[in-house]
Amino acid sequence: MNFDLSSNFNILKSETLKSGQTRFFVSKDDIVNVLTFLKNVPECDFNVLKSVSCAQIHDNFEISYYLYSSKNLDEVIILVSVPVNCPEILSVVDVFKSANWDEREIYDLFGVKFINHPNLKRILLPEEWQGHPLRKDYINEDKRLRWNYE
Amino acid sequence: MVKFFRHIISLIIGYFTIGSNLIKKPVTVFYPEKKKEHKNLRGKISFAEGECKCIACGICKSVCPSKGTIKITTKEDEGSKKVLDELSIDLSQCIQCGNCAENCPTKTLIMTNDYEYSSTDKIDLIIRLRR
Amino acid sequence: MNKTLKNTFQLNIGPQHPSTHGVLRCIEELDGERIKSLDFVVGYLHRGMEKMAENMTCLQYLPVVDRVDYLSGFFCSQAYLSAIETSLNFELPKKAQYIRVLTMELNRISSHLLWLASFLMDLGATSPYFYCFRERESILDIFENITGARMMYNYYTFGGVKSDISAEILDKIAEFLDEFPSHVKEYENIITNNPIFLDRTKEIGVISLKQAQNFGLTGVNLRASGSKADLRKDKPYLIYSELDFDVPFSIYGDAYTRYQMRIREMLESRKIALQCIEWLRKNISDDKVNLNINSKTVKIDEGLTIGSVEAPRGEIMCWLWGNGTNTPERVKWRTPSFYALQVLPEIMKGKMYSDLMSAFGSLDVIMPEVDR
Amino acid sequence: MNYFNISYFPDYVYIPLYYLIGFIVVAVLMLFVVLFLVLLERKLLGFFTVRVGPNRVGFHGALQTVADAIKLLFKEDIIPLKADKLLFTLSPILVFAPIMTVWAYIPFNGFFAVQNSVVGSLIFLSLLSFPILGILFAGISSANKYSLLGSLRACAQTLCYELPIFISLLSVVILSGSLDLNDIVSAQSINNNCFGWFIIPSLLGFITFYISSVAMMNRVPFDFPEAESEFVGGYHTEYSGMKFAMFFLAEYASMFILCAFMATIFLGGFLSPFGKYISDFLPLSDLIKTPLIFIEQFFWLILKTMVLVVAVIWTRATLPRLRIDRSLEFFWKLILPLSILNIFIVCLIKLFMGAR
Repeated sequence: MNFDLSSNFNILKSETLKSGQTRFFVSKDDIVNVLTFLKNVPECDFNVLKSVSCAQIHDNFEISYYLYSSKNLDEVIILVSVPVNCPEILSVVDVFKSANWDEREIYDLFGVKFINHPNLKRILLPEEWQGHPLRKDYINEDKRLRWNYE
Repeated sequence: MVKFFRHIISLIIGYFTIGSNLIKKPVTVFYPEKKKEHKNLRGKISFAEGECKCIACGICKSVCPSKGTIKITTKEDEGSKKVLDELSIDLSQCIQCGNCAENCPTKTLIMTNDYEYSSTDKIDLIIRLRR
Repeated sequence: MNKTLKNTFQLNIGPQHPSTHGVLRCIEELDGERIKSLDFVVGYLHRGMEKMAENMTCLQYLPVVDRVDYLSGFFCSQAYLSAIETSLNFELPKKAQYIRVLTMELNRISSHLLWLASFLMDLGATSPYFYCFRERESILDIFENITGARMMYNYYTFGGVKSDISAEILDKIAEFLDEFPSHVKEYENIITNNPIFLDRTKEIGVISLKQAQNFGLTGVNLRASGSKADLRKDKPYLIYSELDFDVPFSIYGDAYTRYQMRIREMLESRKIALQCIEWLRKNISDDKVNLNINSKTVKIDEGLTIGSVEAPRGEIMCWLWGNGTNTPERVKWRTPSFYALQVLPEIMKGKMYSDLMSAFGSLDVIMPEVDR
Repeated sequence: MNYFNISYFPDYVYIPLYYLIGFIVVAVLMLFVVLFLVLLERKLLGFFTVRVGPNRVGFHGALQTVADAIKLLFKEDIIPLKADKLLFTLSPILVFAPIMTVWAYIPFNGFFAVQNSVVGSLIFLSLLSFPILGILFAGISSANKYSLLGSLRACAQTLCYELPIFISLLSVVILSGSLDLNDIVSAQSINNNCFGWFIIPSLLGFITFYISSVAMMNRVPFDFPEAESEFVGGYHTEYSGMKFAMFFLAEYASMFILCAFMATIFLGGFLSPFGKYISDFLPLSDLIKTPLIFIEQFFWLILKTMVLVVAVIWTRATLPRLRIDRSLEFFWKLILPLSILNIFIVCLIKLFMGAR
């Protein structure tokens, strides 16, 4: 890791995972400048955003961005935590185009709203679906389900 | 022009490789008459022969991915010991993954090689093992 | 008047269409034969893999994992299990690693064969379809002898593999691998420099390197556009560091090079499988194939671990959040076809309508991976 | 007592009756040939791809197409709601009728052809460009975007394969000197063995005629109207039951007739390649010999057509589908100049040979 992220942004926490990637905990509002910084600075040059994933840990959503640099085969994960009651975050589609459908899926399954995303609609579930299934407090009252009418 | 002739030659080679298959023996297996023999297929679940050794431990129920396929009812024996009354497996829900057959301590559940167990009525697909 | 009269023609390649691999709806604005805009509607095959993982124990979830990408079941279970094994830092026995690599490479060949069959059927050549399935049938028979099932294997467990491979199955695999190059030569004769096939696939669906990286493509789609990124070489897992094989790549990035890449990759997998068989034949005696842990009480401790594997379609990544009990807190699947499908509207603007079929076929997208 | 020339009815009854009977005989014969052809194609495609083809119905699948035909007869004939009823029912007739009538013009042997007309080959090819009208009506009237696009593609393709067909026919007419099919066949029997056939002088004409007739039959390298991977069924997506059977039979009938026509004009229709017939050597009286020769001539025509039909099925097994604009380019830029070049070659040959 030949770059120092903490000089430009305040890193709340940084740790390395068992599977070898280092993870930086960054505050919610400067996620876009962190990703542009990592993408454009020549010596770190993370030009591939492999995946955007989200998990609900003790009533806030942890959204992690998995960045990979094809030049020096380096991986880093940027973690952002968003409270459950007001899930708002800036969208990174104009930095990395691959985040487009990822963010739509997170909006669809978790309900996190991404500001200035090109077309924030449900991607996996039908348009008129109520609720966001992957939340811990999600209960499906559909009468046709087996355990609802037993 | 050379590219034109190369295309013609590759077309002719393509024709003759397809034509050469006319001579080869067809590989179709005529299903209902001749069946492929399966030695190690994870097919339909059934119970081991002989006296029922099931101790109603419920491991198979806890290990099965599709919930609600295996139902176990127990009854009181004379020494107020919990004994199996009936073990029923709903074959229409079973995905033949083999988890239960592996983790059964007394090896009562085994996987046979039979894969044609369709039936017109859902009730026939529930197999039962009584004490 | 012409403001209301849209001179484009909205065509709806609906969920039931012969050439969408699985269930995919694509709404197109056609201006004559040219595609003006393309929009995909996905989600018809959404089975809720990630929600299922939250109320199933690790062992219960194992058979479900093969169904994330049902054409390459071994790769998904390897991704899920490498996540668990790194979090509990198990050290797999050598023989289990060799058996895993052997079965994975055979699965890569069978998945590429099915891709070749359906790609050529989209272009209209109907007869190579049956030759590919003849080979794939012999691979599935081998899998049935090893694991007991043709596509839903449930063969890997937490410490290795469930059962050993006997000697005569190794001979059967070796015999299949010996006659495999002659079959590949047969496909090459019919297709590779067939002028009509060249017409349909050269310079069609060109993806530049920058576009591929910007859209997060991985696997053959990325290597055909010029990057050498292969997980088996960059981050060698299992025993790939000990095997020698090379990774085919090229710079043109059109449908034809992707076809060539996959044919060469099949031959590479054959080389890897032969090395594994040779090692397995040497120590056929030692039968320690798994750590025989009591798989019912496998507990994943706190925190996130990521297991990633180089699948035939790209890189499958399994994010695993544990919470100390044996049911994971959250499982997230990163599947390559999800990103390959995003590229299509970008590269197909203004192209012919029948190019969509060959470009879409060459990207090897299948719907269970997109919808999970 | 001339018993025969008492005619019970006036003349205008006998002439149409003569043509009607001839037409009915040929039509029934053609139905059996098409049934056999569909089965031949499915079995051949099966053997090309290392499988067996239909073998359940009848002995080795012999009755498979009969079963299909009966099934299609009893299937419900759905007309889509928004379809234009008149055009929808008219188009299968428009496709099927010309192909049935065209049979009358092929001379089966020295003596019998249902319809001998002086401009036989011209009528043959112009009648065969009628079905395009039916395909266009089918596409427009069945209110379905796929069939509309499919039929538009079919019409675009028509323009490019009609011209080479007529030009290669022109080269044959130059060689034989007349448009009548019987004269063309007799012109090919000059030094009565297979070197007199018109395929030797105008080989290029044979190739262009073969390629454009494959396009006329909508067979694989150019089968845009019903490219199943792009347009689900092309122009006959909305058809079912008897209407679909008509389209289906029309396609196979046009395949057989075009191969028969190619055999007559290029491969010497009913002439035997060795000039002599087996029945010449049999020690029979003259009265029985001529009908035997005619039967053998008929056999030679069928054999040549079968060889060409197998060649067409073989192209279907090997070649993928061309893109529509590449195929138009292919026809305009390659096939048309080749056929015009062929005209020059044929003229030069005619000039130098001059012996005919």
